[in-house]
Amino acid sequence: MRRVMPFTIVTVTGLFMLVQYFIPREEFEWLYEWTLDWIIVIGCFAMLLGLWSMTYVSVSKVRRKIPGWGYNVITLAGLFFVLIVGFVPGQASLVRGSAFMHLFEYIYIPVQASMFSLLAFYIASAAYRAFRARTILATILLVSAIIIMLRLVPLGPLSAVNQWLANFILTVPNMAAKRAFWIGVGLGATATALKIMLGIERTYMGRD
Amino acid sequence: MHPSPDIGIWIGALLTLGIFSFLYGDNPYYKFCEALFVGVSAGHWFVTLFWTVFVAKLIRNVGIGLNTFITEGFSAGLSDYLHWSYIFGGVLGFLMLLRLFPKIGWISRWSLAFVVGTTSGYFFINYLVSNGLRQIEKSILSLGAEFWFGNLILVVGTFCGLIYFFFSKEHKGAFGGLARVGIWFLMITFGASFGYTVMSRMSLLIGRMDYLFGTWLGMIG
Amino acid sequence: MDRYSVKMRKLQAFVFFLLFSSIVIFPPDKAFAQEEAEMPASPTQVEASDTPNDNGHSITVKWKLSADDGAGKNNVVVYEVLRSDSPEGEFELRGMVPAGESVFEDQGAKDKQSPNYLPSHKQFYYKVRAKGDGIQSESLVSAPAYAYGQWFHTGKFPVFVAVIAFSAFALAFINLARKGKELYVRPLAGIEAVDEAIGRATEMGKPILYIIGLGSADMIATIASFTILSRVAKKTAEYQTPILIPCYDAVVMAVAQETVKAAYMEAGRPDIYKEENIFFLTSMQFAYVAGVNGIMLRERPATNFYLGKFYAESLILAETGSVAGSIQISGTDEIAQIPFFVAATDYTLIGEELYAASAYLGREPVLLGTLKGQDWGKAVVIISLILGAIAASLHFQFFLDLFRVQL
Amino acid sequence: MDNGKSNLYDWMMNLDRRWVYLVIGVVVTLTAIAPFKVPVYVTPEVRNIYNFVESMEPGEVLMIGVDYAPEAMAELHPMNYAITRQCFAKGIKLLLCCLHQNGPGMVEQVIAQVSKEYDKVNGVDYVYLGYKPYPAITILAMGQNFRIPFPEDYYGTSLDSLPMMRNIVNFDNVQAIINISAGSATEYWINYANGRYNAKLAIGVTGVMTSDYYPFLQSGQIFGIIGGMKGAAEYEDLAEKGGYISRKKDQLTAFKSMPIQTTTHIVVILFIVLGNVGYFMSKKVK
Repeated sequence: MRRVMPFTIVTVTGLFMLVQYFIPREEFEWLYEWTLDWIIVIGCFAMLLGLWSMTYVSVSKVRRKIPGWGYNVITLAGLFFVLIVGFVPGQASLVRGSAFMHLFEYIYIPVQASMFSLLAFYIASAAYRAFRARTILATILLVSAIIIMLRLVPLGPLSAVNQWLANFILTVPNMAAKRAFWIGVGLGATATALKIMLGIERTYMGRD
Repeated sequence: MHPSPDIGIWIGALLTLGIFSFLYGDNPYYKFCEALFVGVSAGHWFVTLFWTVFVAKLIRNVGIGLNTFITEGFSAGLSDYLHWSYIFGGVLGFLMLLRLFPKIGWISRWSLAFVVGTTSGYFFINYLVSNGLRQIEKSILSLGAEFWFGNLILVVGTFCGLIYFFFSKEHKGAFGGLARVGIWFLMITFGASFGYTVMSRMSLLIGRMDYLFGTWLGMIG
Repeated sequence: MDRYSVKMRKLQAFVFFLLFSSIVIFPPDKAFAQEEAEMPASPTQVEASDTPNDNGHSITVKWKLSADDGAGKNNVVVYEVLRSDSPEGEFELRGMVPAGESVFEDQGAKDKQSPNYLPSHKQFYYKVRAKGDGIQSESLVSAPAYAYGQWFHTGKFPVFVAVIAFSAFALAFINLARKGKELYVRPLAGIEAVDEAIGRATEMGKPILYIIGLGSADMIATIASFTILSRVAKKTAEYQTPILIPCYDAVVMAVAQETVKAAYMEAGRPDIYKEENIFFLTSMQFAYVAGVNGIMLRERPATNFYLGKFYAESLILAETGSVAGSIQISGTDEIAQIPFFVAATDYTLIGEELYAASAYLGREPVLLGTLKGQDWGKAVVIISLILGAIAASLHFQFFLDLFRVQL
Repeated sequence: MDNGKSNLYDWMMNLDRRWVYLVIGVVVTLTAIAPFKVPVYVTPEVRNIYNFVESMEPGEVLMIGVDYAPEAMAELHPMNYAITRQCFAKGIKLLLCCLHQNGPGMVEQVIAQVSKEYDKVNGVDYVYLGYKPYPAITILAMGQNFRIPFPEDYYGTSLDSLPMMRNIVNFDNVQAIINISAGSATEYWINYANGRYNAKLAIGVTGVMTSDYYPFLQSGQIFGIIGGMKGAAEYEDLAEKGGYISRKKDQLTAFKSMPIQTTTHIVVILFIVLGNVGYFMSKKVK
């Protein structure tokens, strides 16, 4: 019961999703939308699970006074402050201008944007430290990157040549490589999906 | 230089500087911003999911289903399966929560099985059609058309790329040569996308600079 | 509808327009203008049938063009299609089609409340009206027809063939592998380094950091990562090196815990399995990266694995990892992140190589079998690519249509 | 071996990352505060679009399909403003539609501001059709007749009562379509608007998407691409030379941020070259 049932569910739901693609009848269309909605609902519960695990870890760190527990207090404070501001006003909290949305605008967005802009610094340091022309392949990657980047640098007469080269790279080899990559990934992913559906691939379920 | 009066902008700017301080090194100012962000983001994510999914989909649908049962009697209620059927989604979701109790934790595997089964069926078709068939359809190019040179390289490039991703044969001799050309094409493409990403990351930094020097301190613009 | 027939239709419309305007601008003789406009001949053979390949709620109406459309008096401007519940009943206008066209799809809605609701399995009668300027003539009423959903979408036949062929290849090779046939898989640079990397961690007495990426448990890249994690965990059990797995997704965390526990049991060391080393950090992209950075700088792991679905944060992980001086093995099927992994980590599994790595590492017959199935699939693609190029340059339309999929 | 040489490269190689960050930080701040005018090399794919709009007669209609949300505003608003100002200055009529669910606000923002600048009248000089979900179906329907998916415009007035829409039925009555997008709708514009109805189509997309659409330029399905911030800056440069937008009124937003892109790119390229020179030299010394 504990071992067999999950894998029968996987095979049944997998084959159903496969078969319904070919059957345009209305009932199957409705079943398709209905199952996808279920998965979103289950995802919501999984989120609750994750939140519980995070709170449990933070609280245990604070109770045992592990060095740096002060930051866990701040995380818990931030978490519960948002939960209170998010739940008390009910659904209205999602409306623009509510306290919950202000928190989102003045804490979440600036930090997220700053994190992303860190990438500009990291790309510069990767360019200097990690970006070595060790092998022929790395050299090709290097030269191609520089040609594309030179489009932004005014080179006077040279710009036209560089522009033509960049245009050629973007039009022809670029598309060919992406197609080969997509076909490869496509077949690989299809094979893995088949293994899961037929219960051959079981690691994601773990064994005990 | 006229800094903005809005307290929210000040909080955002101070947090931005906190995150940038990580560039210098892991410091308490950064750790504070990180911890606050971790808490706020997890809370935000859960509240949004709670209202938009848990309430909007589960509670609302089950509510409609129930009152059709109450108002229009049992048979009409049954036919309105569109709504009350969401209860199964709720039940499976609840089973997921049982993971917390080791004794009956195994039951949560059923909902996990439902999620993984459905998405694997969806992925099987999706990847086969959009990555497989559609890409093949687009890669078949005529070599007689006016832009035949470009097409020739496109076909050769895709062909060699596929050879590189071939796992049943050692990359040696002529076969190895073709695979080498394939990885060359891949490396040119990766170089091009690296070049592009530098531009988009720099524009993100420019956006932050506008926020700090413009919106916050009002020095430029 | 590919470009070829679109050009034909444009040609027809243009020729017709030319013909029509030439009559209006230079009338053959004065007499024609005074004569009262005559009624165009009515369209004939009106047939209605269910629109194929759909979920019902739509009926296609076909008819033979009116004799005065494009010839004869040539004064048909538009055709109006009318529908009613019974032959004598009151007909309502369903749509208009310009002259020269003889097909109309009466598309209804499937939602009962919508005004345009067209129930399946309900008899409908159609007639077509050829309209000149003001004067019109109607066809006879068509035989009844009703809309219904088909059981098989003929437009998706190429996909059906592909599904059957692909599954057959994979299952055939799995059976071969199960019967013990030796299946060759070429070595993958990234994966060969796994043993050496774990050995290094053990010598230095430092933990191993395994990042499963931001994907959810059902994503193909994450599942491939689970398979590799299960073998890496078996090695860390044997070498008794701690393995740290900060997780981004609650379900992934649950599965990772079970995978590692099972691997430790298989290696006969359930006692040193520590569940708290596999924990949920946060489900926000950059909070997660910030947290992982902190771990890297504090724990200084000897080896970092980045295998799974990665997005913009991949460069931060790889860069911080190189600062902490660890060996880094990366692999993802997100094409936009591969350049950073190639630039900043020691070994990178590119796209499909990530999927192949699990087969290569475990050498399990089943995984090798499906990998062979994939390779054969690729062989078919390569052959059809070459044949396609030849067919396209010699304009064999038939071959190209084989791959056309109507959704 | 000369000891001085080898430790110079070792020092270069193990330079602390924070110097690299400092250099980028200083370069960006300096260019932000004292921006200098950097000439932008205008690519043919942007010039084609500008020249086409330039060749249109007053009274002719240009359609702009806007499919982006606030996140892509930084890259796509500049090109949207530049094209709209050029059209209104030349008396070209605009037909606008939106296929992204949180995009309607973007269109309204641009058209409200620019129509005030050139005092253009809604319904006479421009029509905004509004938003409909399912881009593929909407474009297919618009190819038959705009009135099928959009019986009324964004503000609720029926299309037939708008003077400008009198002789406009479908894509054949529009000189060209420019699709300014950050997402998936571009694919439908190409496959359906151009593929099925042969409408003359050009696109303006975010930087990251640009490389994926060059093959469509080569195959002739689209006649131009405005790629990201750089493309927008090129278009603004042309529009400024044409006298449609002016630096004084701060109407060159993309162009204004170009100097920072240029300086940071020069720095990144120098880092790559320096890093590799250091690497090869130190290898040769060992």
